[in-house]
Amino acid sequence: MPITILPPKAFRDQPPRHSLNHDSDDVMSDATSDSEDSDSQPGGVSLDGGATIHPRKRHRSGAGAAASSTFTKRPKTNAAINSIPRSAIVTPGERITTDPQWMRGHGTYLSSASLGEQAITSSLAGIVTRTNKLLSVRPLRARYTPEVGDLVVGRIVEVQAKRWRVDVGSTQLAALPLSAINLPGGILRKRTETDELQIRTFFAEGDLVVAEVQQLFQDGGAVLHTRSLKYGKLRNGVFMAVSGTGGGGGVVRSRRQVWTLESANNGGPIDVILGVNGYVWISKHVEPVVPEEAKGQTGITNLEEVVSATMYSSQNDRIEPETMREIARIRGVVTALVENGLRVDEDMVTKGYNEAVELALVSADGPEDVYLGGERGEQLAAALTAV
Amino acid sequence: MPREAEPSANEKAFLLKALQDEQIRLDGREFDQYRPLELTFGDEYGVANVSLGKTKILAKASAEVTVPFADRPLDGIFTIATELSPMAAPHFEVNRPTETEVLLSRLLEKTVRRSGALDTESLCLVAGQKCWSVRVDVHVLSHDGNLTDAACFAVVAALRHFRKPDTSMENGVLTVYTPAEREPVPLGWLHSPFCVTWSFFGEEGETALLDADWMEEQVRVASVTISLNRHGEICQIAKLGGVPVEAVALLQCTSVALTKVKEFSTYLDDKLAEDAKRRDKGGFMAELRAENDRIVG
Amino acid sequence: MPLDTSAYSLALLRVDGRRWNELRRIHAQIRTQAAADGSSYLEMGHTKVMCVVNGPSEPGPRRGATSGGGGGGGQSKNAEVAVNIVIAGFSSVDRKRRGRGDKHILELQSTISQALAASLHTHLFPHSTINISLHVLSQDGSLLAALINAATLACVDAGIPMTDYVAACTAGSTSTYAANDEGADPLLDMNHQEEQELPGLTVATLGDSDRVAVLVCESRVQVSRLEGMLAVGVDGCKQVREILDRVVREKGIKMIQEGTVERGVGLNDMELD
Amino acid sequence: MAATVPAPSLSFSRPTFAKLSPHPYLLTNLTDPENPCRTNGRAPHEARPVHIHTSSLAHANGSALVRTGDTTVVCGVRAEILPVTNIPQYRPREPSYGEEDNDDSADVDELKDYDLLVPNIELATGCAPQFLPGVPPTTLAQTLSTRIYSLLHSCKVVDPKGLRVWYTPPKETREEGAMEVDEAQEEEEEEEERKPELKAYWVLYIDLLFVSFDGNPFDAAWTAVMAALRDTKLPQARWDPDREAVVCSRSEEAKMALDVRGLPVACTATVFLEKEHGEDSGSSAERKSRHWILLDPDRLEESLCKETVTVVVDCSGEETKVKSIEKHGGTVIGRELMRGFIGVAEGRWQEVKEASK
Amino acid sequence: MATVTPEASLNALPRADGSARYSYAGYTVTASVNGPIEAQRRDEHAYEAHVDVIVRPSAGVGGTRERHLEFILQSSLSQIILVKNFPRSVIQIVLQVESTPENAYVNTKLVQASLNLPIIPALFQTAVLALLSAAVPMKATATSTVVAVVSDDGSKKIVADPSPQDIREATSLHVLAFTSHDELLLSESEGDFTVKEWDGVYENAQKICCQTASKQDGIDMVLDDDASSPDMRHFLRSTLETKVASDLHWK
Amino acid sequence: MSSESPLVVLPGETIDPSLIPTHKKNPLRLGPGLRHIPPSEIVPTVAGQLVVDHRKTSMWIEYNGGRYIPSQGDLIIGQIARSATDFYYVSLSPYTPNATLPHLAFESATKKTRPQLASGELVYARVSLANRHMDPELECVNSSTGKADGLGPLKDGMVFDVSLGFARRLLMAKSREEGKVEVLEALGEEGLAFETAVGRNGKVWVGSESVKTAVMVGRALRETDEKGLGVEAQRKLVKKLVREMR
Repeated sequence: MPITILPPKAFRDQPPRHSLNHDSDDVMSDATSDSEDSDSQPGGVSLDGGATIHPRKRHRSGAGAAASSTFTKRPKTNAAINSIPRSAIVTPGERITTDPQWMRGHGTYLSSASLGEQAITSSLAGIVTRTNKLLSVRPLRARYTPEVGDLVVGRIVEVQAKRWRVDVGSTQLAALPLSAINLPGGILRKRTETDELQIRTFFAEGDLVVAEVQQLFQDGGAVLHTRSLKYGKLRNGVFMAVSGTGGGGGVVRSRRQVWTLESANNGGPIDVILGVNGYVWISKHVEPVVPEEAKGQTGITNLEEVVSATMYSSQNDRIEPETMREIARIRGVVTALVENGLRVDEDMVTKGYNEAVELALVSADGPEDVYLGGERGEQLAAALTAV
Repeated sequence: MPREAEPSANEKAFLLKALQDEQIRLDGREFDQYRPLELTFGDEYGVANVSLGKTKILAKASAEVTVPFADRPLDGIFTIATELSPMAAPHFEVNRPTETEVLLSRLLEKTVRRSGALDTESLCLVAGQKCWSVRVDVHVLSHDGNLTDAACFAVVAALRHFRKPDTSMENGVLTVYTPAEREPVPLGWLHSPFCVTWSFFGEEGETALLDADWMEEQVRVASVTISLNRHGEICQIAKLGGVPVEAVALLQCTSVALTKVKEFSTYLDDKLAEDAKRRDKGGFMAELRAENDRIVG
Repeated sequence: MPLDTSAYSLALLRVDGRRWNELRRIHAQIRTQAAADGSSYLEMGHTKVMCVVNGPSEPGPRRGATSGGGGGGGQSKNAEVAVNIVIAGFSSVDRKRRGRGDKHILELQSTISQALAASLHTHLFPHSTINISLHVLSQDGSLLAALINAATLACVDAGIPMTDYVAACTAGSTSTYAANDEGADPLLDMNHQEEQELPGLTVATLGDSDRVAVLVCESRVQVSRLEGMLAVGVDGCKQVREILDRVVREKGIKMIQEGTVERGVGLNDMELD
Repeated sequence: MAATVPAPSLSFSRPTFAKLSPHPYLLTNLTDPENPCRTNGRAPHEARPVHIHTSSLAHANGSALVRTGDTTVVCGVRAEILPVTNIPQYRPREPSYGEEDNDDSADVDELKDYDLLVPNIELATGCAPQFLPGVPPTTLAQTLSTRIYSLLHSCKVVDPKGLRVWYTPPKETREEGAMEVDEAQEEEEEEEERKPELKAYWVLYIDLLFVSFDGNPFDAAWTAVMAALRDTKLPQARWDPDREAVVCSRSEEAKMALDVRGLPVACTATVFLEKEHGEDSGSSAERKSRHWILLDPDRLEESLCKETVTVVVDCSGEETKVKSIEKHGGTVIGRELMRGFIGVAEGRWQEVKEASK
Repeated sequence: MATVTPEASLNALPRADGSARYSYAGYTVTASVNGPIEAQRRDEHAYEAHVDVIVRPSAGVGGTRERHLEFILQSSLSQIILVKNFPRSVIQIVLQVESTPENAYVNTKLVQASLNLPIIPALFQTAVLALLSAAVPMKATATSTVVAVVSDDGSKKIVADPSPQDIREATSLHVLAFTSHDELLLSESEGDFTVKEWDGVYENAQKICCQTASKQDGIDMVLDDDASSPDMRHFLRSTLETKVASDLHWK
Repeated sequence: MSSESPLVVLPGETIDPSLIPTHKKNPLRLGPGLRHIPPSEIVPTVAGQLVVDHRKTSMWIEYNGGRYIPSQGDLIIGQIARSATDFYYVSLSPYTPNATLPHLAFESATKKTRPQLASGELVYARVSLANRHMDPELECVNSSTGKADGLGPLKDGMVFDVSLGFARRLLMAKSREEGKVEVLEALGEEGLAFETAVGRNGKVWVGSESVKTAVMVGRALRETDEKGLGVEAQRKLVKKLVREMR
């Protein structure tokens, strides 16, 4: 009995998007590609090694302007599709170089080549990137690998004496020390024994947090902190997991991981948090309630004083159906992006959302229709990549 | 359950150094040398006591009449039971099989049962109704590495030494005779397979040892168990993962294994002959002694 | 009994019309499950298996207590490779139910786990676990080989660092152990019928080296024929590796085209600067 | 902060004291100057009264419900036909076993080898907290079934003759010398040439189910087994040569009672020692230490005692017959105490005999 | 071919803390003792060591009767071990039956449900020897024996260490164990007997288990007149003396 | 066996009071294998040879075998199981609860300078606390002097398991005269360079530049122990080993 499994959606008919800086690359790649294999045509080779170490920078330039630039040169890139040389991808066990001038980075290992010379060999399927003399392989896809400064969404899985263990979709659980959170009563407050005793009152198993990676252990484990108003317990919204920056689409590091989006059909403002680790939180936007007397002197400290009261509540506020609907719609957008292998960042989500609203209008039951799966999803993606 | 003991970092490092730099084993054996193998038979038929260095195994064969499986009415039933008790090591729990136990029983299964060493058709008494169920219980008394080879040897020895009660069929009535009525009869035996296990050490498993003891087993990076009979027939090969080893090396291992198997084979034959002689001589005496017991108690 | 495969000697063609050294059609995909960290689907002839990999990830508190059996989990310095195999009832002609404790399946699981652990760089993921779960949809011989290949692909897809592909296939010999003719030809990649009637073995190698990670022979055969079978098997593994590698590359290139990944330095660009 | 727990003293309410430190609690009760008694109010040698109801189950061939204090057991006996062809190791009985002296032992083999008596004990009914439903049988359950099983055989309670189903074929001679003897015992007026064949056996499935559990399970269980067996009636069964099967008559009056030999009664006690934890005393000191023998212990007492003794006696005959002694877990009960205890058991026998009327 | 006098070898299993192989009257049993070792939570006791006894038949899987034997041995052995010295730990005793006396006149089933008194002394004695070889601190040693009451033509006679055939014909069967302080540690009887018979049995068993030459010079001791069965306590002692001697050869 | 017939005792046997040493001032000291039951009973708990030392008014049972039971002051060789916040868990023998070794219980150890030990490494330590109700505690420093006296981490080398009795003999002040062990000396005389550390828990650590030497020492120790060799036999054994290893 022949059984078939649908391969993940691919856009044979869709041209790939290109970011501005690729143009410049193409020139170079022309020069280079001739020297390698004849059949290689300008395929948007990114020789910009720097790009890989400063991902944010590239995306800033990329994400922002991609839209306008992408569609201008469809004909050209169409030709380029089937012509990306095999060498663009390295696979496990493949020798990258035996040239001793290079140093091995992530995703590579040293294997003994002929007569005792060491070869830098790939241990992953991915693309070779280099920083000065450091060669590494970025996997096509992998679990999230934390970096200091990442904004992540996580789930508390274990409560220990002085710290929480948090699932951030990495290979190991991250640690959130009790000392690294804002305690009610302001940042200046000292940590006390009682705090340790009632540690569960801050975060308990299953709670969701948005936090920042503060430091890394040798073995790659991450230590988080929530010492800022932006961070802390998550309420009033919906959680979803898409693949993270380990590679292969999903959430990418970009200018803003967190923003408030003014939703259509009077859904009101909605917060979107794209955790770099691929965990996403979409929730109703709640203004910090600032009582009258505080209005006068707006000192950040006593603002916190006030806010911190509600900081660790697990109670949802009242959420209007409209808002819920729009939250659902945004969620649909993100899912659609991922299913169609598009990158997930502020720009794409915002544009996607607007598209989705449009789609809803033309559909039978108007704005109530939030369905964005299957066909609709493809439509949406198409709309985003085409004019 | 209590934790299994791991050798210390120092011991691991030292053992490897000794093997790879100096080509010596801690007990001074050659790389392809077995620990002294000893086999003794009990008073009853089908009990084999095997010791391989500090590894000690007891195998007991037994048989009783039962109903054959529906799907194989013409075959008898043959089972090899290998349950590791805390006697082998405190971390083994009764009726909670560990991976060690599963792999061991699979190896014996493939080596002895699936290779057709025992003629199961000869165990059928009344097609679809009655047959012999032959069972070998493998008891690990002391675990100092290389259970497989020792256990396999013990099983084969026990089965070849075993005698099952004699039977007769007359007008549809099956009679199973007691030892007193008729001398029990041996099993239908076709060939004697033996296991030889190689252990590999080092980055690329370049160093190979025969009959690793427990310490060596804890440090090895891969192992292969080759089962052969003296006619040079492979009954089973199992290299179940572990560090990859050069194909050529495996071929060499196999040819060495064959010579070892031939040694096992002859050793077992001698022992069986020896035991047979003993019984034959003691036959009368035994009767006498048995009598005494009954009177004196 | 007369063997169907005995016809071989006449036309030098096997029951399914292959020559002695031909692989069956191998079809494979990766990234078949969006939810998993890595996944694959693989067909070798009519043997069809799918694989899902999750991890490396650290087991939560409660599970952490129970793990540690497979020489990993908990506090270990290396990641534990936990393999779970489910054989569908409809996968073979006679539907036999296999229980949890089925020793044969346990053996397969441990074999695959040990084979991959030797290639995967588990030392990079202390006290975490890599969960590999395999589903057998259809069996027509070379099951273990198919499972290993599928698992390897899924691990590559999951982006778990490894020394090289672990590629597997089977090899056999054209006449039964009884017939002790030296003239017996080796056969590559056996189907179910051949496995039933002829001696054979499963071999898995690391990358395109001659280094054997797995060698399993479960049938009686003259020792003299081992070398031939092993040689053919090892060669077969190299072919299989090429096929798996192609699958991965094509997927990767597709992803570049889709823009989900941006291109890096081509290999040969290295020499430029 | 947790309040500091005051040292256990009699200022506690009795139940609290009992929960906190059962051993001293029982001890203080037993050493109470005015009326020394057990926590359950019984005197050391006082057993709980027995209540027996029989044939309360419709579908069982025999049944009984036994209650002693809060320990309640239901026992059902069900008889099923087992054709000899279904017994793998069945073997026509040899002439040598026909002789009288051997006969008994031969019978025992018959019952044992063909498993004609199958007791089974179910404790996991939620009858007591320590037995969780849905888990493999506890050691206690396994031990109990072993004890019941072997007592059934060692007491020769059931006569195997009553379990055999014979068939006498119409005129034709077969070489079955073995049967002549038994046949003589079976039916009187038999012509010589018609040789009956043993075609099948009755198998008795004896299922015990604990409804509630408050210590001393064995005595209750055994009493229930005996009562149920004495209540058991087997239907008339004959071999139908055409159908090659055994057929039973439905008629009630055709049923005949199983013949059960004697009335063995089990009597259990535990030994309660003065000291609980703390240092092991030396041999000599131990002999000096005080102890009480508690008859028919309840759950609390069982949990506090290590040494137990069970004696099975049958006083049906003129002389008291001891059927079984089981004593382990301590060194208090020696020869004299054992003698004395057998006396106690005789007393218990009377009680049970009364109850089973 | 039953051994007429008991034989024992200690520390037969090199990797266990202590072990013994004991054979007598057709029974051969090997025992290993490990402990005190860390107890699993389920059998951890705050005040004393848990004595874990496992009985494994030579053929077939252990069933209810093995559980029963384990229960009897466990409760008796924990009486002579200084369990209070090792709280929260377990002392693990595994008893492997190697061979049992064959009865040439019957083919017995593999798995038997009824309790198996005659094997108890062999198991018990092996366990005690193994405990001693493992140097597990004990209050006392103990010895055990089995006797049968056989009726030959009317008059009852007591047979020590009966053969299977005797047992088939016996009217009652008794197992008794005594501590080295002559206390009755274990008494299991089945069959059909009177109090008077049991008294006889008791005396006989006590003779076998308890009486021995003066402890100071255990080597030369007087065997009691009827050599029907040996003096277990003396046997125990001489076995241990040889062990100690070989252990302390350097003294 | 020895000339004067040694007095072998079994658990629970009564010891002839005449044997119990008495002294006006210093009290009776009971060694291993004996327990005192008030008022005046002294009972052996293991099978062994009763040894009475009238000068020191002490008595104990000399025996071999069994599992190591920690007792205060013992020198042991332990294996680091894992590290907690301020102490190491150390395994003394398989399947027994780990002992604890404070991070600061090393010579001149401070939060900064304390030795970093990974799991699987070995330490030579002294049992500083042992009682039935607590897991044992260890130290690698003499708390009074603050000196290590040879205690601390053991680098490289090899560990060999020996019987407890043999370990005790090796640890005797005059192991040669009292313990009758001469292998080590004999090996030394053969010009082999090696160092040893003996753990009461039946472990001997052997360090040497040459792997061969270490192996040889190990085998010599094991055989002497297992075969129960006398002084002469030990010397023979050493000769033999040296011959076959060179």
